[in-house]
Amino acid sequence: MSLWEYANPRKFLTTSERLLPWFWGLAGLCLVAGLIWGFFFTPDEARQGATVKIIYLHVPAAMLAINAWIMMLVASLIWLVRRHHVSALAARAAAPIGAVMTLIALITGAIWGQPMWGTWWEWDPRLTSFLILFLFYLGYIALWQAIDNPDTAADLTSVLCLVGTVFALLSRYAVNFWNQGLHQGASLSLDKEEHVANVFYLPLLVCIAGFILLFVALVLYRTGTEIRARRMAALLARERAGA
Amino acid sequence: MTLSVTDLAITRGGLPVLEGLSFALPAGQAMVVRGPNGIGKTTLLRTLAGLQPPLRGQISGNEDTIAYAGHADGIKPTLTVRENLSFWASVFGLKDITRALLAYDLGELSERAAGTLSAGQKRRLGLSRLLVTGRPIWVLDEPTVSLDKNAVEMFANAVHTHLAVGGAALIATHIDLGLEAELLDVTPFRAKPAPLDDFDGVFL
Amino acid sequence: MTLSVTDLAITRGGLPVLEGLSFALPAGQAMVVRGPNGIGKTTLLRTLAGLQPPLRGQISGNEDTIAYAGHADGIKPTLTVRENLSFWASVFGLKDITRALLAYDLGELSERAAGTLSAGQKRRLGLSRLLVTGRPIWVLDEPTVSLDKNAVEMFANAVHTHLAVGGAALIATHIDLGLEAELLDVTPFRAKPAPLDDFDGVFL
Amino acid sequence: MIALLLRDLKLAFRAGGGFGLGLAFFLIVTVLVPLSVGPQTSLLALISPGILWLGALLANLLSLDRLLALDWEDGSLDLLATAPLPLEVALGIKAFAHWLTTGLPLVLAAPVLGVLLNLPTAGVSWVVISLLLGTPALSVIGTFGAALTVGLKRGGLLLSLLVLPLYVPTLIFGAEVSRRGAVGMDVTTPLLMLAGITAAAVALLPYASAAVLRVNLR
Amino acid sequence: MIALLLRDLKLAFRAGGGFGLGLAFFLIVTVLVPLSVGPQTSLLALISPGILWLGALLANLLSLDRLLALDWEDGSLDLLATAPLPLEVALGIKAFAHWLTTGLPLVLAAPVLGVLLNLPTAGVSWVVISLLLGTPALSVIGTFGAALTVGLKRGGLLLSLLVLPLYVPTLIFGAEVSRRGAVGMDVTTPLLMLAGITAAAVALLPYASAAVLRVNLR
Amino acid sequence: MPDLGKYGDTVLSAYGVSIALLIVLVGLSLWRGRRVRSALAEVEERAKRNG
Ligand code: HEM
Ligand SMILES: Nc1ncnc2c1ncn2[C@@H]1O[C@H](COP(=O)(O)OP(=O)(O)OP(=O)(O)O)[C@@H](O)[C@H]1O
Ligand SMILES: Nc1ncnc2c1ncn2[C@@H]1O[C@H](COP(=O)(O)OP(=O)(O)OP(=O)(O)O)[C@@H](O)[C@H]1O
Ligand SMILES: [Mg+2]
Ligand SMILES: [Mg+2]
Repeated sequence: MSLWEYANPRKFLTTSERLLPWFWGLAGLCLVAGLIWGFFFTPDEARQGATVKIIYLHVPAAMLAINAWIMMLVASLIWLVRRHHVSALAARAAAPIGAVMTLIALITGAIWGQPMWGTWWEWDPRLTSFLILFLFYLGYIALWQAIDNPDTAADLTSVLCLVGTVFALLSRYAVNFWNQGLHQGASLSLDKEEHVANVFYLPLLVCIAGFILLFVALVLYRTGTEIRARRMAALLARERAGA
Repeated sequence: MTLSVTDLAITRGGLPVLEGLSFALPAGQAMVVRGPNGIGKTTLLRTLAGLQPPLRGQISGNEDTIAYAGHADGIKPTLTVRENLSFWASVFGLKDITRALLAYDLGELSERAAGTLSAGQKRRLGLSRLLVTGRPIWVLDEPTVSLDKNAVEMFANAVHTHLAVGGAALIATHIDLGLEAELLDVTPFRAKPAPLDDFDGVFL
Repeated sequence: MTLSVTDLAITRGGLPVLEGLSFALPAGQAMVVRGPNGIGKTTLLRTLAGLQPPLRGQISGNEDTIAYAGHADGIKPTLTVRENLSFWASVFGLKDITRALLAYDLGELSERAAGTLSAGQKRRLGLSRLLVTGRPIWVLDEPTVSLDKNAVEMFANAVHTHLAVGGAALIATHIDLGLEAELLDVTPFRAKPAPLDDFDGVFL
Repeated sequence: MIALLLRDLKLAFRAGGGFGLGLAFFLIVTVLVPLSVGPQTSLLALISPGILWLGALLANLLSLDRLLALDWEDGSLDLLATAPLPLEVALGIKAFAHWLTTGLPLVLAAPVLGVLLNLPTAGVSWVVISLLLGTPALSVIGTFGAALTVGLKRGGLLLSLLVLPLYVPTLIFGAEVSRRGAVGMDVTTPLLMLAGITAAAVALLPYASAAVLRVNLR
Repeated sequence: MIALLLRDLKLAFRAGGGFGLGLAFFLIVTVLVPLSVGPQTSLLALISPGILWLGALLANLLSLDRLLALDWEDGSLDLLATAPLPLEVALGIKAFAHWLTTGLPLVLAAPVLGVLLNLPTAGVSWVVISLLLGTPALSVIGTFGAALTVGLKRGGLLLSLLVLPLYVPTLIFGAEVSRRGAVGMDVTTPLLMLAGITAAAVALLPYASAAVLRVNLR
Repeated sequence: MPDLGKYGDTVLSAYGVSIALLIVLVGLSLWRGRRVRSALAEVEERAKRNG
């Protein structure tokens, strides 16, 4: 049996219907467990005090913000090469999730920056490139919404995703050149594995798992919604043609 | 140089409009496409011209042989008639536009800005573009809209000359052009909607 | 409530197109405006609706009495049929749109976004707008374009009802609507170009 | 009247209505400024009130293109002009709807974007107040510009040229209020001027807009 | 090929072609900046290289609306797509014509407007050089954005939202060159990057533009 | 409730905003999913009836 079978909308719907309760449940479980663990049962860090607890939201969100875009890129490529509608719709379904994740990473980062760096916002390369990533998400979503014909929209947004990825990488590099910032240094103490004590590390892993599971559940569910909306549009168009 | 089409199916706005269409248009022949409003004539012609891919089926003999003329004429209002025509001539690698000007009696108008032409004159300019393409197969969508009697005759003459030198023409129209042409009524090829539960892979 | 016009002259794009036109349209009557393409029918109707001033002459009885419907229908594609109609109803201070929906058989379509309607359905929606204006004089420019037989009948019925309750209608059209209406052929009123040496103050 | 307002709001919110695009443009311009003038926070703090005003103004400007042109293209303007609603009122309402869907969101977003530009905390409230007072004038003036250019094909750039000079007084006093507010100086005079300009523009310009629109409808 | 270029140039220069509007917009934005951030010459001198880049970029952006939309509306694009000229080449030429009529005038005007903004004399040549190197990329990227949105009604604001993030790398390196040049620092790296981006964009993006335009023509 | 020290506001607002955003995202997805599902059922029904 080939993996491409799930590119059939009906097959996708039935399979995702079966899987979704598991993903919702596990995501909820991991998120609740990880966040409660992190919030209530971890000590304060020596230098950062209680603010270290923000890490359980900030890092998973930041990871997903990037990975959601990568997933959209892969899905777009599949659509362009193999013309499986489900994959185009999955890219469409993932974009708002990625945008919200970016927003969460930006907001928690900004809130964290206030006590740590003494400023809400700093034109640090990583922060700046995240803001630019957010703009790419906005443009991508807006283009999907602006075009009536679903196949045209899928083609155009896929190419935009491709070209956008190249330019996002370029921007990342350019921004790095433009300003050497604070973020790296500030996070270094947690970056190196020996410095990240297990007390912080394990709940972080649980939270990351929770965010990933939530992302998968949302993508599956929202792709289902997009498939139904597409099917409905096709039926309505048929009705119109018949009338 | 025969344009031939086998078992063609075409879509518009995501829905199939025509299917199972086969025909051949040999050199020296004209063919008139007929059918009620909204059946898919424009879509068919655009597919043949290569502007959109067919859903199924083969088209052969349409590569770099087709000159397409649709509802819009691609005329720039601020350029003169001569400038408009020379531009298209050089895009197609030709130079001489006098034959085109003559065929549609545009000589008098040649220095007028195209924006000041009446609708019928504009249309004549749009049709004269076909003569500077040097392409053998003309694919025309309602070419005589807003033309008066006289101009329709100029058009019929131009088509005749074109056929006589081994060209071909495929014309979608509702009116009688006074050409001897094969008739292609596309009404019987209206696409039947797929069965409702056929919901696999595509959403058509 | 009589619309009357005396010695009217109208311009389009800076040139006079019709002149010396006089007529009266009493309540309960329909009048059909005829004439070849480009003679100035659209211009005449827009002048009567108050969208442009006449060059010379008087128009009386056209203040707040005219409902105008031109080539474009003013339909918003993202609003539903009902929303479109209710909007125009409340602009004209009315509430009830059921009569309008009924008259053009729009009941089934009332929750569809207007952008998804076919050309004929859109036109029906545009015409139904007249019924929610409450205005006595309808001024219509080619109202039946892209309507099929059935819909043309709906339109004729709507006009009949409107005339029966004391309304009036002025309709520019090229086809036969099956209405008993006075005929106004504007061809004889084509504006004669001013003598070339008449170059005083104005450039007409 | 209320029907026209509701319709314009609905159209802005429905898919393709462009609501939010102005906001996104404002965000982008704000991001581009540090990218072009450099990331020094002290410098940014100095210019942030002015840049916020300029960004809001440009975002406003770019949304004018849709204000009347779509209604013109589908014939709605013809019908509105022959409806019992006076054209002056209709244009006033359309300007108000434009402000609600473009100006107001910009005002609300300004504090957030201020964070990006290191706007001093003391300045935030004055930026918001000045934008709140000034953006209605921008919408009304913009409606006038849109009415002037409504019949032109793709007249967007020309519209900008016509409207931007008209925006100058509003910009000067608005930016002045924000800048003075940010450094704790007295803002009474520019604030009064700003309010005066807005009041006058809102009261008078719809007449001019209606007049030029009538000409364009002929 | 040359015919298409000549046609586009002619169209830009004839009445209503919009030549000069971009320049005027550039001028106005440059004038508005001192009005909004205040007239201190030292501050203006600091930000002037960046502001010139930003202004050029916005002026470029606003002129994109006409780049393909008019040809789309009158059917020229359909005919060009079926002509022997490959669509990639045609779009490359259109981008070049856009640069000649919009980008190049901006480059030439920049020194003059630099005076208005107290641009240090040392910076002038670097601003000009960086604009000369960078604006072709802006035109090519803009053509891609225009091809993406060509079928949309009044898509100007959406076009901005799509194109501006793509402009970011060009803007960063371009502004960096100007800024470093103005204070006499070494500009080699950003200059090379800028040239590289432009070269890559000019070489590759027309393919993407042609691909999306073909989709839009279906 | 753990003692957050002087960073109480910081941490709580970060958690508050993030969780609120997640809830909004999930809520909107579910809401639209339900609506589309029922609308499709209706259309599908109608299509079957009309053949
Ligand atoms: C708006 C501001 C901020 C943004 C946009 C941001 C963005 C990011 C991104 C993109 C990552 C990488 C995630 C990954 O791929 O693994 C990250 C990780 C991280 N951030 Fe932030 N950040 C911000 C502010 C802060 C602040 C103020 C701190 C703390 C002082 C902080 C601490 C961390 C830590 C500890 C990590 C994980 C370790 C690492 O991967 O470097 N961030 N952030
Ligand atoms: N953009 C679109 N989106 C969806 N459907 C469309 C679109 N354009 C046209 N259609 C539909 O596709 C069908 C075929 O249209 P087409 O223009 O090919 O018809 P036609 O035979 O040329 O009609 P006519 O005689 O009126 O020119 C029509 O039913 C029409 O409603
Ligand atoms: N914008 C314009 N500028 C200059 N002349 C115009 C313009 N629009 C129309 N005309 C000219 O004005 C004259 C009258 O046009 P009008 O639209 O009133 O004609 P009509 O009788 O309605 O024609 P039809 O039967 O085609 O609808 C025509 O000769 C036309 O060429
Ligand atoms: Mg057709
Ligand atoms: Mg007419």
